[in-house]
Amino acid sequence: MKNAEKKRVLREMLFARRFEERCYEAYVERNIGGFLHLYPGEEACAFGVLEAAQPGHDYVITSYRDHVHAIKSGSDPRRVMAELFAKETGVSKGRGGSMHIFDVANRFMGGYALVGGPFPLAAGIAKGIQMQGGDEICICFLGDAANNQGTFHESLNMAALWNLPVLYVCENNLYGIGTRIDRSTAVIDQYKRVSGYNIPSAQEDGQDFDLVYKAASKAVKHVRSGKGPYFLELMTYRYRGHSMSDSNAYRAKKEERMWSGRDPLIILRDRLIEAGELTKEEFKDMDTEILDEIEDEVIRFATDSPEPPVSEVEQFVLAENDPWVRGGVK
Amino acid sequence: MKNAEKKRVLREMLFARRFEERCYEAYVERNIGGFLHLYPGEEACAFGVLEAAQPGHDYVITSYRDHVHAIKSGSDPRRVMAELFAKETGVSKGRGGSMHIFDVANRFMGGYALVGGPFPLAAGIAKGIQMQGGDEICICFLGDAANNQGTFHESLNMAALWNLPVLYVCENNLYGIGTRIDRSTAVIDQYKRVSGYNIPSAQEDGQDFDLVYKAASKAVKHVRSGKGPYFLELMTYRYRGHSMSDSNAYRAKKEERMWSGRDPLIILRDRLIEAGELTKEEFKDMDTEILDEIEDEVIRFATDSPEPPVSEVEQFVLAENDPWVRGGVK
Amino acid sequence: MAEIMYWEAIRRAHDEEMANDPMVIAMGEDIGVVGGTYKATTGLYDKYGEDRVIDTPISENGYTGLGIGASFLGVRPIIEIMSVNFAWLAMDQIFNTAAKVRYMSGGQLEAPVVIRSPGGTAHQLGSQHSARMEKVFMGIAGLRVVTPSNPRQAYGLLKSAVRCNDPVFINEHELMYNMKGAVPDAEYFHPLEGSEVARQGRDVTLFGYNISVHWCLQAAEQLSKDHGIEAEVIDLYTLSPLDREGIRNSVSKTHRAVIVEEAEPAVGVGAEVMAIINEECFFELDAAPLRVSALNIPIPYNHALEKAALPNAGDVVEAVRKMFGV
Amino acid sequence: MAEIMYWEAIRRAHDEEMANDPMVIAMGEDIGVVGGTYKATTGLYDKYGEDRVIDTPISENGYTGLGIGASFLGVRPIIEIMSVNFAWLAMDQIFNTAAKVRYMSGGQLEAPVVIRSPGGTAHQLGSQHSARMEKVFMGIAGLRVVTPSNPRQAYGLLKSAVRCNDPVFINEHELMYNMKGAVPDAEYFHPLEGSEVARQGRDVTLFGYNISVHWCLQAAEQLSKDHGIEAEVIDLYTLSPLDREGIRNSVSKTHRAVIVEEAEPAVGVGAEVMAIINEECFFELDAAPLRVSALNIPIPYNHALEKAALPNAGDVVEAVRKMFGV
Ligand SMILES: Cc1ncc(C[n+]2csc(CCOP(=O)(O)OP(=O)(O)O)c2C)c(N)n1
Ligand SMILES: Cc1ncc(C[n+]2csc(CCOP(=O)(O)OP(=O)(O)O)c2C)c(N)n1
Ligand SMILES: [Mg+2]
Ligand SMILES: [Mg+2]
Repeated sequence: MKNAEKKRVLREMLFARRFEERCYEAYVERNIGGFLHLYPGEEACAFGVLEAAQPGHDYVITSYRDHVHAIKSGSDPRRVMAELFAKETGVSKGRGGSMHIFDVANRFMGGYALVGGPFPLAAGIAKGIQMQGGDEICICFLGDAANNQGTFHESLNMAALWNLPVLYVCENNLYGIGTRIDRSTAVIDQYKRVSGYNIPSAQEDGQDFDLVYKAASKAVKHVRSGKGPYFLELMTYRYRGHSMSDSNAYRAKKEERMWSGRDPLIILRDRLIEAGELTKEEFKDMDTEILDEIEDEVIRFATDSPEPPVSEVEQFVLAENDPWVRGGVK
Repeated sequence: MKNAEKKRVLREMLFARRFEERCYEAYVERNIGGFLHLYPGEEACAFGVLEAAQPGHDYVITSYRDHVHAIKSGSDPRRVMAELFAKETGVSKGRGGSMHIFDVANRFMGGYALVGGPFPLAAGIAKGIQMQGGDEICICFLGDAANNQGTFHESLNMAALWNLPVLYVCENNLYGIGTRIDRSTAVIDQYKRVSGYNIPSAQEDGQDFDLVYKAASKAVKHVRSGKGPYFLELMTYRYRGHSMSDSNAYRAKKEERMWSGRDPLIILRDRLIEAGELTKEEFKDMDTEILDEIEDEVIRFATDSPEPPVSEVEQFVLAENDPWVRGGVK
Repeated sequence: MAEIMYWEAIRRAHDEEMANDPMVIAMGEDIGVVGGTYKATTGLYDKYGEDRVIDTPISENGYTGLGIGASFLGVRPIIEIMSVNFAWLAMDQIFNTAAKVRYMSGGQLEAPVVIRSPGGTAHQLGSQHSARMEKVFMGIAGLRVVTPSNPRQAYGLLKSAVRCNDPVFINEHELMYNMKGAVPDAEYFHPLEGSEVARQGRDVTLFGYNISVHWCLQAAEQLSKDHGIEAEVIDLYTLSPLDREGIRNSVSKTHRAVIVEEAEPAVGVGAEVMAIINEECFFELDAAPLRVSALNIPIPYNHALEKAALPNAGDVVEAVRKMFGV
Repeated sequence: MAEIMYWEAIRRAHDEEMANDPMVIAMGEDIGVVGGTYKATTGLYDKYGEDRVIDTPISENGYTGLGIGASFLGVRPIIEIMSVNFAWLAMDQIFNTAAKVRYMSGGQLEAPVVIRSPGGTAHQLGSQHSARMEKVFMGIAGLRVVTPSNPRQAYGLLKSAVRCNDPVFINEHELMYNMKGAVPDAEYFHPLEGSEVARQGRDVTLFGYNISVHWCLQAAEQLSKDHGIEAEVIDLYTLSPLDREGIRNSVSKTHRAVIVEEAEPAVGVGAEVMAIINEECFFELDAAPLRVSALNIPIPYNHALEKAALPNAGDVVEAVRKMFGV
């Protein structure tokens, strides 16, 4: 990837960071409700992988920590924020909320709140791709702790068995809420756990965009070429609590400091500065621009948008006027 | 193990074989109902493992294919047959049936009909042992196809994590009902699949009692010494259909012939004959004796026993007169 | 109109729908090479190949979720869960995903999966293979539930379920796969909502579904013969949403209702039909509605105990006699 | 009699029972080091150690099954399922094992596990975190189901559940963990069966459970003030088995009944209480019983829509006014 391209990515990553931080504020301001899980610290994972893939063409599915994956898949950040603000203009029409960002036009197949739920769904999407005969792949991003769910085992076995075009990306941030990985998981290296399914896998530093991009390129190529599933583990860290209600008290300050020193934005920024592609000034300007854009475009849009009409509360439960309910068109 | 001991085991194995064959007849005679899953062909597994353990002291749990495991754990064969005959004298008082043999006095903790159900139960029993501080272990026998259930993954992870004294024995008979293992399972060697949990494991020929005994002795020792779980895969074959309604049409005749040639009874018998511990005559007499015993003792007992009174149909749903239902003893 | 068996009717529906639309697939344990425990997919593996008639590993939540995910892309999976007892393992994907995805995506996604499973008590299969779980499927928004009482419905309901864009659970019955009945020779789609009058009557309405329709019909004959009581029998082939209008119409005519369910009584079909009657036509009632249910116990293996645990036509007759004081 | 919070009451019950019996353990996701999402186990990890206060992997069916297996050997696990929505994953072990093992073993084994979970809709948690599943737990034989409406019950029910030899599901509520209420200073065991009169009245009975008891109480006050209607409020803290006698007694007195449930109506508490009323005291009724339920939809994220989906005290008042035509 050219440095100019990386500069674009850096800007997108910075946007994602600021977007998430603004969500935090909006939550405190009570414009966002429910559970809110933020992504700061992990940006190089989504960006590295999706830069290596074809968002909008490839299908993406993930958990509740989903805003950034949706945006990188092509969702309008304004509509993602509007969703968080529970507005009719939100990607999920205000029905879903933070944990349920859906943007099917961009093939972002959703954020799901049940840990482990997307494993089989991703394999199913891959089955759909296989039946349609396209060259798309399905990319499933999930956390480390999700791998202890039975669906992990069941899905990876089926994906391997049926040679499905699915890339499983494990964002290993070392914790499932407040439980450190070694307290929940017998084998800590997640990429080793898929040997039970004969799926090729790799582990990579999830803080360094370049490394993620490289590892993901290999993974995507594998899957797209019809060789079946792949499992990519990215070692990363979330800078905030698990969700808004989480104090993070269970993490050692030293550990947090160590990972702050490995901020994916700073790593990429410094590399570009070093390469002469970027100056500190430029970066600052970029940031200001982004902050303004988020305020003037994103937040304004979300704020100004209408809520869904209460009269439509019973919509979207079942298909409307499905003829087969009456036994077909007579 | 001394040859004289092995002769005893051979007799027990032959008894188990004849017991199962008699069940088949009893089913055809309509004295047994429901689903009936028989064990012929796999005897060296249960016998090899349980000879290496301490049945009656160690806890045993398994699936619906459970008669022989119960008998080897110490259950009175008459009461097992009575259970199949749905009699009050049955081990489970005629309430359980073939798939639900329970004999808690002998620490046979049950046969369960949900594939994969016993995995976590076994880990739980091991947790109980750990809390009580005894030197028992829990032995969980399950089939190969059961390993694709999510509970396999979840339970093995927890067993490893908490260092539980549980021995998982996989009776790999190459089929889950009519589906050959390579059509359901991405990694065919089951003992390799536990590397994802950091559990030591081994694979052994399940038709040869001596080999099973040796492998199981090592496994039992490991678990009993407090080193945590162990996984033992035994390669075996069932000579009959999955259950009574199964025609076995999905298996190649050649494959069946190959495995018939590896009958665990014949292997052990011939070895004892070779060693001069047994003659063909003796073996035949043994067989006649067993057939008589089954007819005169086992079948007679089951036949003569009374059925449970219909008036007691609502017993055993909840605890009787549990004081806490009323808020304790006042 | 040929007489065919319930399993043949299901097989025919599979075959026609798979021929009609290459995106229709069948999935489940032993449905391919073996052709299904109850033969509902016999021959389809050879006809449509292993990519469309899929023998799954024993991973109920996994393959159900896989089918749901595939349905997001236009695949129409017909998922067989070999016994409804195993469906407990798949409830997460059925209810957390299939039943909710349309709503939580604001209408962007839908999960047009069909999940079929035998959901009644057969003979001596014991506690873990004898659950009746229709009530569990009926109570949560976002899922359609139907339950065929004969081959015609089994055929026509599956056909409509495959085409419908909602997730549909089809509650079959192990004891009915070999039941014979007339099925139209021409293609036929049974409505997914409604109920049928299985027998006209004027004195009392017997509500049944699936196998209990047959108990009701038997009871009705006996009541007519022995007591001159003419019972109307309503076949509730749709359990969700229940046919409020059909229930009201019949009770408004007969003024008496007995609901016959195969499950233990708590929060079941009986309770729900009673609630609907209370809401729709309470003042039309000439007697307190009754339900005839199973005992509130896990199902025993012993045959006599098992029989005692389940309701039958005689119990229905008893209930009506009690109601009429005859 | 100190006023403590619902979560503190649950914590106290844990603490006392763990102190009383070394075989009592607590298990669940983040219940140890973190002390529980709703603080119900705070401090117990430090006090009793990691072997008795166990942070589990995210493996709901696995750890529930593990707890059940341990209970076969006399361990008394208190299993927290962080949200009832996740319980779908554990239903296999709850119903296929815990609820049936006593029966199918002919009384040899029992599964004295307690499973606690918040089972109501909180604020804007979206479709996959807002299910109300009490009806699912109530319908299958072999499981006890209780649901505390206040700290006293939360404390006393958990204490009795730990000691009881049956599996008990305790349906808590996310919106109630911070509710304050008086709890006896002395040790107290609440009965696992029965109901309580939360307010005496003569004109109509409002049946509630868990949070809906509070809606009923609010409605009763308003009905008294605005219309002089004195409603009796019955707190159905036991959902399985429901207190038939308590239900009958109150309806026989008031002759009118409204059941208030947080869930969508089909096959729920409302239907079952109606069925019991129909069976126990149909001819005592002066009006058709009514149920006040949630809409039949997955729960939306938007707050106004969410509010519209759920019943409240105002809806109860409306229902009663309609019943009385005032
Ligand atoms: C089935 C299920 N169980 C439990 C939870 C509660 N929960 C939400 S997130 C989470 C931790 C998941 O950790 P991980 O998979 O590592 O993802 P991360 O949040 O670290 O990105 C838990 C336990 C849930 N949402 N679903
Ligand atoms: C949860 C569940 N799914 C499916 C079944 C149906 N079933 C019973 S036995 C069986 C095959 C199991 O094969 P395996 O584990 O290899 O054991 P084996 O019968 O070969 O000893 C299946 C699919 C079941 N009983 N439980
Ligand atoms: Mg994590
Ligand atoms: Mg097998």
